[in-house]
Amino acid sequence: MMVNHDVTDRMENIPDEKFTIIGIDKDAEAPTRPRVGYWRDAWRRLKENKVAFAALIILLILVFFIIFGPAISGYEFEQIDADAINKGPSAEHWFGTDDLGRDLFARVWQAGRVSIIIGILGAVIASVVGSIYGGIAAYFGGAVDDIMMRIVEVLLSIPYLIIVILISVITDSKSLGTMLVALTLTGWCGIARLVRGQMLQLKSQEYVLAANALGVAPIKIILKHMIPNTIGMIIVAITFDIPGYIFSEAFLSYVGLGIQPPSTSWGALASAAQQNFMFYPYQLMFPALMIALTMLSFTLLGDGLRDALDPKLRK
Amino acid sequence: MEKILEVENLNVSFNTYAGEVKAVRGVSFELSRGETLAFVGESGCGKTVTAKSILRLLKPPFAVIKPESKIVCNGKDVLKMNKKELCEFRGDEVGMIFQDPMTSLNPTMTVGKQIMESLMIHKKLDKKAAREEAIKMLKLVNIPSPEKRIDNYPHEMSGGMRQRVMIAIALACNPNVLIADEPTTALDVTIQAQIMDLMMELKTEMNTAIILVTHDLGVVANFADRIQVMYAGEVVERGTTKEIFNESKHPYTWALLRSVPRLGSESKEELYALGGTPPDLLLPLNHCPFADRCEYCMPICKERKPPETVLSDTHKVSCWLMHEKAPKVESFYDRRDK
Amino acid sequence: MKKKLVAALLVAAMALSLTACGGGGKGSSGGGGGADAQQYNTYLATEPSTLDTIKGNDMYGWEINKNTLEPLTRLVEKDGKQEREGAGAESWEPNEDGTVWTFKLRDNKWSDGQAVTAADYAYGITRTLDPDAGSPNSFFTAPFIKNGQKVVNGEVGVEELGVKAVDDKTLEITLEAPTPYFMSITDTRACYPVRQDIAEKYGETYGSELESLIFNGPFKVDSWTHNSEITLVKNDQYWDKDNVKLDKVNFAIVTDSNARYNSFESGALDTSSVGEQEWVDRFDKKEGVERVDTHQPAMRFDFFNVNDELFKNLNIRKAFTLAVDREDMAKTIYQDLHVPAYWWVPQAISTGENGEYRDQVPGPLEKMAKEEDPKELLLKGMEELGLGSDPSTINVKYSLSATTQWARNYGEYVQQKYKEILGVNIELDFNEWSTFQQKTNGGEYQMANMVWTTDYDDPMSMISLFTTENAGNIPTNWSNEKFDELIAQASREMDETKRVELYGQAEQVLFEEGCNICPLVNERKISFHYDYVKNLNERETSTSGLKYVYIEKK
Amino acid sequence: MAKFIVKRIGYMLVTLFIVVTATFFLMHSIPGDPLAHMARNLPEQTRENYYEKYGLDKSTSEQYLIFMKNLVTKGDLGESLRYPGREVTDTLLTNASVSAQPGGLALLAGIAIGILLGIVAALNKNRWPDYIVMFIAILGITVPVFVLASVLQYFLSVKLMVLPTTGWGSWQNVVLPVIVLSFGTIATYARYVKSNMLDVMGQDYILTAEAKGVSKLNVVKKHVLKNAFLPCMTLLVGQVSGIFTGSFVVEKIFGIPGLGFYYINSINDRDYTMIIGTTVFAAALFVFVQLVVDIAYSIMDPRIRVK
Repeated sequence: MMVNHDVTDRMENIPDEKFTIIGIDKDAEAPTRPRVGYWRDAWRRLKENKVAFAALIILLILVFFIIFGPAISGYEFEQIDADAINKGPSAEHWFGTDDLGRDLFARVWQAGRVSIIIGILGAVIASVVGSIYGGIAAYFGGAVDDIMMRIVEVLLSIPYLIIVILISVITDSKSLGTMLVALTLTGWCGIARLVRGQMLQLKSQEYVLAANALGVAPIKIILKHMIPNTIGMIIVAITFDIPGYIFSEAFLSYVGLGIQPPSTSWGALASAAQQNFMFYPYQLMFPALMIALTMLSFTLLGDGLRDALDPKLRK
Repeated sequence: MEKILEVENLNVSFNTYAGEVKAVRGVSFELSRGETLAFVGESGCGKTVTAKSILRLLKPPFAVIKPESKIVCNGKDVLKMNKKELCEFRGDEVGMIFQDPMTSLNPTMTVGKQIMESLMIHKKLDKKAAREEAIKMLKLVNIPSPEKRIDNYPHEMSGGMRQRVMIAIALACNPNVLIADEPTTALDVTIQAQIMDLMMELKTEMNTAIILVTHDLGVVANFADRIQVMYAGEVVERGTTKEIFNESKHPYTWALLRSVPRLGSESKEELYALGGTPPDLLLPLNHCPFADRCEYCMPICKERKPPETVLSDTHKVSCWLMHEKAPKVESFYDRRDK
Repeated sequence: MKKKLVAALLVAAMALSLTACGGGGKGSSGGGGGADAQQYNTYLATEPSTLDTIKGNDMYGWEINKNTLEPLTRLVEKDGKQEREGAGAESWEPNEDGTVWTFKLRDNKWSDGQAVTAADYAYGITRTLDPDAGSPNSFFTAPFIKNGQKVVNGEVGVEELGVKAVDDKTLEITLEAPTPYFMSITDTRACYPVRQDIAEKYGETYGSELESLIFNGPFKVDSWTHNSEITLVKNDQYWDKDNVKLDKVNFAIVTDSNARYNSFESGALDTSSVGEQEWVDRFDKKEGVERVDTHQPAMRFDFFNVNDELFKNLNIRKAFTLAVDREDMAKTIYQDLHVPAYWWVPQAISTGENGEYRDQVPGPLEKMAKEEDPKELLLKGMEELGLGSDPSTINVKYSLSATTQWARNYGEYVQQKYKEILGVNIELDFNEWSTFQQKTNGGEYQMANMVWTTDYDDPMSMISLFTTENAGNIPTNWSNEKFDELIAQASREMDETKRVELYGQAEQVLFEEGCNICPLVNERKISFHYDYVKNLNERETSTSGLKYVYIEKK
Repeated sequence: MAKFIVKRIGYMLVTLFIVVTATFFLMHSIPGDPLAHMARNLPEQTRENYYEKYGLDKSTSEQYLIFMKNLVTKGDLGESLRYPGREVTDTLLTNASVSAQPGGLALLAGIAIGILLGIVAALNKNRWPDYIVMFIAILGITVPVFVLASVLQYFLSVKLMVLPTTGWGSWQNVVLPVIVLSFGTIATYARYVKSNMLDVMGQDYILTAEAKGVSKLNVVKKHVLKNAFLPCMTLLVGQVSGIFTGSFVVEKIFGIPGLGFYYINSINDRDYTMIIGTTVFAAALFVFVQLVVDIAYSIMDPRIRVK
């Protein structure tokens, strides 16, 4: 039997006034920890996750260099120097130079701008479009859903390269914008499916049924109730998609459909260096390392975010 | 009566990112063969954790049963069992039913196989024998045409039927103890009664002791022999069903009782709603956990933990109101009832 | 030797190892080791589109054709000089005015045992010019053989063509006019023998699969795995089989140049041409390999659309042409693998007895580059066009025929250099080959970059590309009467020295009055082979194939 | 079930029809001369004959009708423009069977290893085997394929000379491509299986099984694996069709005459018939695999079993 002996022993010493009923102290603040909102809680969880947090730090460092790196290097990224061709890393050229004598430190960070922008914008655009599409399909269901999902199926069956080539030909450019359009044109399909699945579940939830019964406009229900409740999942999907876009761009660069010079990207740098990597391994190493670091960081961050944003894990 | 289960000073903690949550704090109780003991309390009071601890179903390293705890079932120390012994113990000595029959059955396995699994492990039956036994069990839990139903998948059954299947699984090996964790919460009201009746029927038939975990005092009143009222991981009052319903001494028990609607009551009084929230179990708790929500709170309540006062062999309560210096108060529950 | 180069090869580099041979089989014992050792492993950079000599026009199919079929003649290297030797034809002679050529054929057999007849050659030549056959090779013979052009244009039937099988062993070809360099087209694909019965039996699929092929050359195709490998084995029916040493030749189809170098490095390939300085250095250090450097009759150049608002001005074209620092380009871009080019007719093209043309005529641009300042020319041109005097207002679209990494690098270099030297802005336009063709042929370009390899071994092959009649080849839309006249004169001039003089004048006019092309570099090929491979010749103009190659392992 | 399949096949045909039609018109709207691989100065008459032969002289919609007629009535996809005399269908089958070898092996190996690693990681969550597996898995997807392929080729073929650099025909030729191709698959499956397993292991029915006294091994074997693998099947759809159209880089670097390689080249060559043929093939494969997976899924998952 559990008895607090310590208390019993000293029972007699308790003064009488301790036994007047005071009832519930309405004003007393319960000594609880501060109530934390969803996002602050998520942020706290993320910080707890050392791996994910480290990934975030690496990403911030990368972003710092991507913004300031080209300036730090002291070279213009497109400046050709016939006397400094294929020089290894040195005090003058920290990452060495490429086959036209251009400073790789400047180029790697300049390229990072394109790669990261393609990654982030691509994933965001695809997610927004996909979420809305998936949301609409799930919300209306029935024939609308059927038709919309069939369209997705058709889009997914059309080879992606044809679309990329077509876009670059129609717009007659291989600019960043073109690349983004080309990459996201079918890229949203995956997210649309994901969101639809999630939304179909949400749709049967009481609060959505309630909103429906109250006659709230469908678009409002999608925007106000369904999207916010899938936002965590969407953020995670974006995080996982970003490296995917960076990779796709690298593939397109390899095939020769990448970003147009003088712009460059990590993929373009890596595929340029691939031919001669046994002679100038550093030329391949730096861009490949950046791709790998970015991929790694986003993936680990995505894992962390998934854990942090999952309400099921919130206790 | 033969003691079938003894739990002493059970302490369970959860390791969370914010720190250690002491979910169960020094819970002790005993269970005799054929007896029904109910754990009552609101969500998060530790009743389910206590129940799961008996089968060691909590997942380390997240949840830890503290070493000072002791669980003895049928003479065996549960906390000292190795993996193999534990597997033999689970399902054979103690069976368990969970709250939500919709999610508690493997969706990709026929119900028959799920019942047979237990039989094959503990009774070492071959497939054929296990199947026959499983059909028997289904018949026992009143499932019509069990020979056909045995090959059904869970999704082909209604909630009530699934819960019957859960009971069949839990009782398949005729365990000494059946732990039913909110067995009726997820079911329709009409089905609830059927399930409870079934459990009681089987209990008598098999002489199984039952631990009934619930927040529904209505269910408890009709089926439990004894009741343990739990609050914030501690047992605040315990007694026979009669003692708790008629002579309860703890303000929390009163609050619980007042929140149950009662047929035949003349009173127009509204149902009582308990204000506030339970204490944060992350924080150290050196006083009465209920103090902040208690209408009869005294300064001492916020300073020290109340000792357990023994009112009878069966009735015990942990409350400063039992102290000789404390004013005598009457239960508002009783007041209303008179 | 004549060959139309598909210019999309900017990067694939010169992928083929073209081989020729010296004295015609000095190795009496037929090489070193036993029969097994007589195997030569080489490569093709791309799958041949077909092995039909009529439809095929890429260098890859040509490489196989040369070794498996017997042309009328072959150009082989003997004692360091190239010499035309009888192959399918035992002897040949023109009539007095040089318009009728009679070929006496050897006794040779097809791989199915049938005798090779004059009709087989006549069919091949005729069929190439028949518009129904859709041959891309008709340009070789159409201007020379009597009624050739008319047949191609569908104006007269094939029976009007000046080609006749007099008997089984005699082939008679009648020309439109005396042609001093006619013999140099007798080993092009347009003059290969084709078995009419086989070609008709297989119809459209003739040449597309091994089953539809028949051979009468030193080797026959033994297996053909598309996009992977073509193997040849020695042809026992071949008339000169005693002089053929190799028993087996493997052509691996390797599209990735790094993979090719790696294969050579590991010994899986016996030879490889090399397009990067790093690899050249590496293989230079490798033991047991020989390096062969050859000037190629091929030019890398830019060309201007003379109808363009900007490039209609001669001074602007000259400015852009002279602004190129060819030495720097050769060093930076080509790592000195190719030679700075101040001319249009490339090195390695000979005029006949007198040897190489470039040894006789200096490059016209050399002098111009010394005398004129590109920036001044640009400003002058801008003034003439009323474009003001700020070069940075000039934007030029520069079209490239590839989308590869190499092309990108190259484009960036050009972009930078024009900015630096002329101060103009270059916009790069990368195209796949098919799009490039459509754009340039349609005149939808300003300036563009391409490669051209000579069709046959005479300056005419290159210089005549800019006559009004041939303007479609490099679509600059430039036309000049004086130039046309000089070319017309040269084409009839039987005296070599006088002809060379006319060529020189025409080339001068081309740059002084046209400047519609901007030559950049003259290609050079560096290739390596293991030293146990003997008698290998890398000369682009040779047509002896692998006939005299042998293996001699120590 | 039969009705379900018929309905799905119906959908499949509609999807295919749309894909083929869309690709046909898209392709024809891309500029580029399909005869560009020929010498540029093809004589006028010859050119006309060529266009006539391939029907390129007709309007795109007319060409489309002819193409569809041949496809539907004869299953004929036409003749390659780039490689005269070669039937597109023959080429497709030959190349697909080549691609299928390294691709299929890589997929099998990748799935097997990936699943194994995923299981190991899930069962050891937050312990060192989990970290190691996830590190490998992530590493596998952080390096672009062309980098991985050329690095491996250099070290194994050139430096150590244990494997041939390029070529096709012997088993040694398949080793490197399989390694390179399987990296991504391993990573994908390891991660996916791990997260599914963790998901399933958190389900109530796992608790039920444990409460029954099922040993940990049997819980994983009988209750976790099947439920965790089912969703993985949907991944197969993309990956099977990826075998044929997604392995361009590897096929190019290792000189494998497969479909991926052909496909990219045909796009560059504007070989209309070949592009459309490949597209039809890829799309048909995609929808077909999807159908198969759906059917398999419905057989294996009783919840969506259709009667």
